[in-house]
Amino acid sequence: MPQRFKFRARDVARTFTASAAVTALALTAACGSRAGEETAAAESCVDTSGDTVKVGALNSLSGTMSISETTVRDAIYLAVEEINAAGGVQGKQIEIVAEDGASEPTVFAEKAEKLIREDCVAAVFGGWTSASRKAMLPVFEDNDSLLYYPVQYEGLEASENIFYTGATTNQQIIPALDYLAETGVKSLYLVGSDYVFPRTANAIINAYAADKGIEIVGEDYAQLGSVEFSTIVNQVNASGADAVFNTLNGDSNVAFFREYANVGLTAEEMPVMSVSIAEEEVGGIGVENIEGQLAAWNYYQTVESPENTTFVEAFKAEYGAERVTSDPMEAAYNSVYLWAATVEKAESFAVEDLQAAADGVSFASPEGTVVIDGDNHHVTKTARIGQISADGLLYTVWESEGPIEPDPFLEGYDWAADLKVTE
Amino acid sequence: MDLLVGQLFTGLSTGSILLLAALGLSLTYGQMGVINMAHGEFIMAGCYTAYVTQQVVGDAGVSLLIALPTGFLVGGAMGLILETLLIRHLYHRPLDTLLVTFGVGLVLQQVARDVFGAPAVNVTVPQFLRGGVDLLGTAVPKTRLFILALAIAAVAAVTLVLRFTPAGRRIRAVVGNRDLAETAGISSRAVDAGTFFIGSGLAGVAGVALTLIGATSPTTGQSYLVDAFLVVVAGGMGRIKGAVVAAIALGTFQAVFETYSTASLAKVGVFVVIVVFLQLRPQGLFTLRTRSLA
Amino acid sequence: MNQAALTCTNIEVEFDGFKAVNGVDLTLDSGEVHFLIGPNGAGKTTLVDAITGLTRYTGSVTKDGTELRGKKVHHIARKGIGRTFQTATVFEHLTVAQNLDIAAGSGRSPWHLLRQRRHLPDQVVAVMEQIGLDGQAETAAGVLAHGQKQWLEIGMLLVGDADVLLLDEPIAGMGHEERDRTGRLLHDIAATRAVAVVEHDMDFMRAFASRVTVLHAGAVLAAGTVDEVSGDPRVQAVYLGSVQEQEVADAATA
Amino acid sequence: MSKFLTGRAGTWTGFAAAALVLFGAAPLLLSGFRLGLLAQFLCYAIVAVGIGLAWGRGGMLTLGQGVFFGMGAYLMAMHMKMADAEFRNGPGSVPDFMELAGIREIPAYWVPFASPAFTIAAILILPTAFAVLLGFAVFKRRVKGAYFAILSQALAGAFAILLIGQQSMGGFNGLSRFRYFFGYNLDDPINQQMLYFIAAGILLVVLAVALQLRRSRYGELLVAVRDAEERVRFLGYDAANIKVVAYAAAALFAAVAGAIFVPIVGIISPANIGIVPSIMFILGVAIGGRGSLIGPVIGALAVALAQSALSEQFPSAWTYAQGLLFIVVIALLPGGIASIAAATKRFRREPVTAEAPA
Repeated sequence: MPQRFKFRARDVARTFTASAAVTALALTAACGSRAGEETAAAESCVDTSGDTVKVGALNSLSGTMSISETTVRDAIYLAVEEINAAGGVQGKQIEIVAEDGASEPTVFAEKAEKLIREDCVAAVFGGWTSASRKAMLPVFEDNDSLLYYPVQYEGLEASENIFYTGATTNQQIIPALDYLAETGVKSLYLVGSDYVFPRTANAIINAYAADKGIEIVGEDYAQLGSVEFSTIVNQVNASGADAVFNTLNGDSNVAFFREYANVGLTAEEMPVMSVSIAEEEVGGIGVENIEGQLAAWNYYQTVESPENTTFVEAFKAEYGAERVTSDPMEAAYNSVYLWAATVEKAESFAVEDLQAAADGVSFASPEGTVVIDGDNHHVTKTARIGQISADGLLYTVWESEGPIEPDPFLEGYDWAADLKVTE
Repeated sequence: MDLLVGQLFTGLSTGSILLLAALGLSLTYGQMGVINMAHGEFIMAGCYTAYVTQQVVGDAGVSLLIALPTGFLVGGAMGLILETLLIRHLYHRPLDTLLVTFGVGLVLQQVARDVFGAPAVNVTVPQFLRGGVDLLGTAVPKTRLFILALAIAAVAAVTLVLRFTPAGRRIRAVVGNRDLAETAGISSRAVDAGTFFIGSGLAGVAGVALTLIGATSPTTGQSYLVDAFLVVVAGGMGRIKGAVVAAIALGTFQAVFETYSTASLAKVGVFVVIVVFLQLRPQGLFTLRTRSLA
Repeated sequence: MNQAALTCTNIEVEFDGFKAVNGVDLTLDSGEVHFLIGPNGAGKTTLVDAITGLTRYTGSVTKDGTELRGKKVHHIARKGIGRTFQTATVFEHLTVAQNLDIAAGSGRSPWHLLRQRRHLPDQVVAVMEQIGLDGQAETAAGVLAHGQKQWLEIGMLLVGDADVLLLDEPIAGMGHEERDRTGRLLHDIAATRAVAVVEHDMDFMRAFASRVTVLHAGAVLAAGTVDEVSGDPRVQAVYLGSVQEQEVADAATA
Repeated sequence: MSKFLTGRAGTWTGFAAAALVLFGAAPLLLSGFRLGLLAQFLCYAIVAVGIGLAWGRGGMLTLGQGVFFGMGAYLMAMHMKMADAEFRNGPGSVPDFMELAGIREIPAYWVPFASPAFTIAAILILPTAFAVLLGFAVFKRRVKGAYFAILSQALAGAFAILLIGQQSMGGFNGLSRFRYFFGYNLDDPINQQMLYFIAAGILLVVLAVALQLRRSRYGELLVAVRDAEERVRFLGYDAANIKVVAYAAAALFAAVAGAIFVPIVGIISPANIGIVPSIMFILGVAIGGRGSLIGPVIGALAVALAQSALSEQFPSAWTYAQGLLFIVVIALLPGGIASIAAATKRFRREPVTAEAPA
């Protein structure tokens, strides 16, 4: 019995000292290169000696983003199947290694690293949110590998190790503003979810509006996932703006458009231009609440071209007639073809060869021909304003004259001078 | 000026939504000290009840009227099952109940995702609730008036049941003093099950109503849950009166704060206000004072 | 010879308009085992709650000339006022020795607390013997017999140097032999302390009370020795007359 | 045998074995990538030790540990962004993400984080001080149990929302793209291994601190507060002070874990610290055994490993598994894995100690 009360603090203290000492030892023994010194570049482990080549598909299959990202994954699989059926790339069949990003940036970073270092994939397709892309970017740069990112985003980025096949701001936001200005809009109300894309987009819109004499009568941000839009819609209603520019994301759109319709606002008197509402979202919002409203994208299922007919038919045959195709899906589909075309041109799977060969690589895509810009790794895209119709699909009401050159840093626009950043 | 009137109504309206979501929670929490984290998923179940009813019935107006009682039964039945299978066996472990019901919520969310798909589904608003009415120069959506009326009706119904029915008297007796009630021959087990049925049923009703203004998706319940909890905490456990006052106060605070600031900061503001408030009244607005040790 | 250890003056406790304690005066003297009796709802436990700082009240409670009203629970406890609860409350997952060591240590410095115990303090060993648990120092309190838990709780007040002990039904659920032991223990303790006992058991009261205060409806109905109180017709009317019925009800709520 | 396990020699052996596995076997057997993954999991384990202390021993269900984890992480990330900017463009330059957000000048509250010493001090002090303040605010008013759990959860939600709204803190995207950790290149595999060693070392230190807290008189007092707070108060202790210490220690552990998490994973964003990640910290602790010292570590590692291995193949099944684990473990095995071991011990007539959960 008395033994149990013996003083044991001493050995705990010793343990403490010991573990601290071990740590200190490990630190001094294991230090690598310091800032400014060269780091031995990570050796690529991509193996292209066999009949197959591995690529990664990294999309959120669980969590809040899985709604959107699973559709992108479907498009990636479709493109890979088609390419394989046509004989593969450089005579090799493409093999997909799939990973779940779980809607969490850290998981994206972790899985990207796994795909590159453990699975030795030649390229990775996927990512959706900017947060996921920003999380993966250092991984691809440090390991010198390639990411094909298929979603429209806020621009102001150009990494050697990423190809951006979705729209940058001058291929989506600016054409949308041009369209609104053309139709006589003199005042705008900005509504967005509180994260990076809406804030950047609205900064651009503010600069554009200042230049073109459009008045910004209000700018509101709702917490991501918020479903309480009474206040914002009241303010929009009271503002008397000519139109609303909407950068809300996800379920917030449902609540926003319902409230919008319920206070009696209509597309005729105050149209809403949205940049994050595609074919899939319309169903959840309810067509009756959003009919006649506008959206800005590069692709709709209803685009009329032989390439799109083939794409839509192939997609429905593979995944079911009730499924719809959307802009990010098309961009993801394109990204696989663009990668394959670059490989064929470079006759190599090596990253530096692809980077060198990328400029001018083109693909006759469902939205029209897209061409890679070798300088900023974006692609040319045709801008389209679509209107939501009673059948739940979007129909083009305006389109740019031919594909627009990508300009992620808006260097070609004088009014955007203040927005420029040094990279 | 118009905006101010609009915002005051918004506060009331936001409050009524919070109240609808929190009413059932307040009842079950007060009754058993059980924090039911699956309450949000019961709300979600109510949303999908409205969706399914509409798919079957077709007409939006009729289906809403059918969905309200059906939602009550669906939510209530889920609550009853949860109470019987799990909560009943964890009465003296309130924190464990919280975690267990969180697990139940996760499972229910995934079930909804597998059955109905991850994207939001559309529940059409009936024709007679579309558009707004003019109130002191502001357009007030009819859907919000409907929810406000429903919240009032729900509070009235709960109050009447608690006050004037034998079952309600039993519930109040058990809330007041469980042991004493048992010696008086009340089966606290039956009362618990009954309370849970009513509380969860109210979540179902809330779900049906919320389809009028928000999205119906597997994560719908989550968006309301934390706010609903704050209402219960601020209102004082088990006090319907407290829940009503707290919901309207929080709703108005948020609506007014949001007008002068951002919605995000308004949320943070609400949290700060509640922590400060608990400094003044640690047990919430209204409490049952008993001599037993808490 | 006796000196007032604790003086309560005109205590009133109100719950939502209901006066649970209504103007009680009470003096506890060192050297006495002072019984507080009264029917359910008479305000006995509420009075104890008020004295120990758990419940707000008006009036005054003083010990050694210090006013205790408005002080926090743990400050009142450090003034030497200890209490037990209706259901014995001990730390069930700790051993008897650990329970007592904690009770003995409310004045320890943080540095002292963050180190391990080298040996048991002397008074812990002594009290363990006094309450008859010296053989069970290493037993978890949760597995003790019902009566032993109550002794342990009393022991916890003793090692903490409380000189006013307020015991809420200390013999509930005990057998005859245990009651007698508890009664003797109370008298031992009371030699140097003031002990107040809230109790229903009349036989126990008759056997061990030095003084009795009868509460009824929140007020003092009668006070004095056992004989004085038993002979009071008002007491017989409101309490002793209904004792049979009352005990049945108590047994049900226990 | 059982005496050996709980005695002095057992402590030594346990720590030696852990050190051997963490510092010897793991680096030898695991690839650089896997080791990095393990380092990330160790961060979760460090958080878990703190939760074990606050929840398992102190009965405080802290559903908001993401707040302290996030504070530590963001403080470290601020320093690393400042250091990056300074190294690339000279002192006083604006971190890259701020340029993108259109912020042309470094906000005043960022400036001190250019100093490594200030940063480390801030990581150790700020979250702990915040926990002490908050702890006093709620515990002194005797807010506890489910009230406390809900409040701490709301805090996590509010904190995440607040961060999302701050463009000068990276907003929704959070902070990422770090190049150097106190002057060392992060893309160097040797330095990545160094980070792993630091994480492992911190875990051992944290375990030693937790062990000392558990074995001390304070540890017994904490269990006493958990089981019967009023009793402790009526013995003359201020129960709030006792709880605040455990709460603050848990906050400190979480903050340190967050600080080392950032260079290991390379990103911190509000998605890592909100309501859901905070409650997921709890899952590992519950599975491992909240009341034991090592249980939370094992549980946290097991959950992280399972999530990493299972979610890609069965994303839907993994969510079910998470939910069911919560239900089954907490309802049927509240002591977690550790209680299985304890049960076999008890079977051999060991004296009962304070292992049983609240």
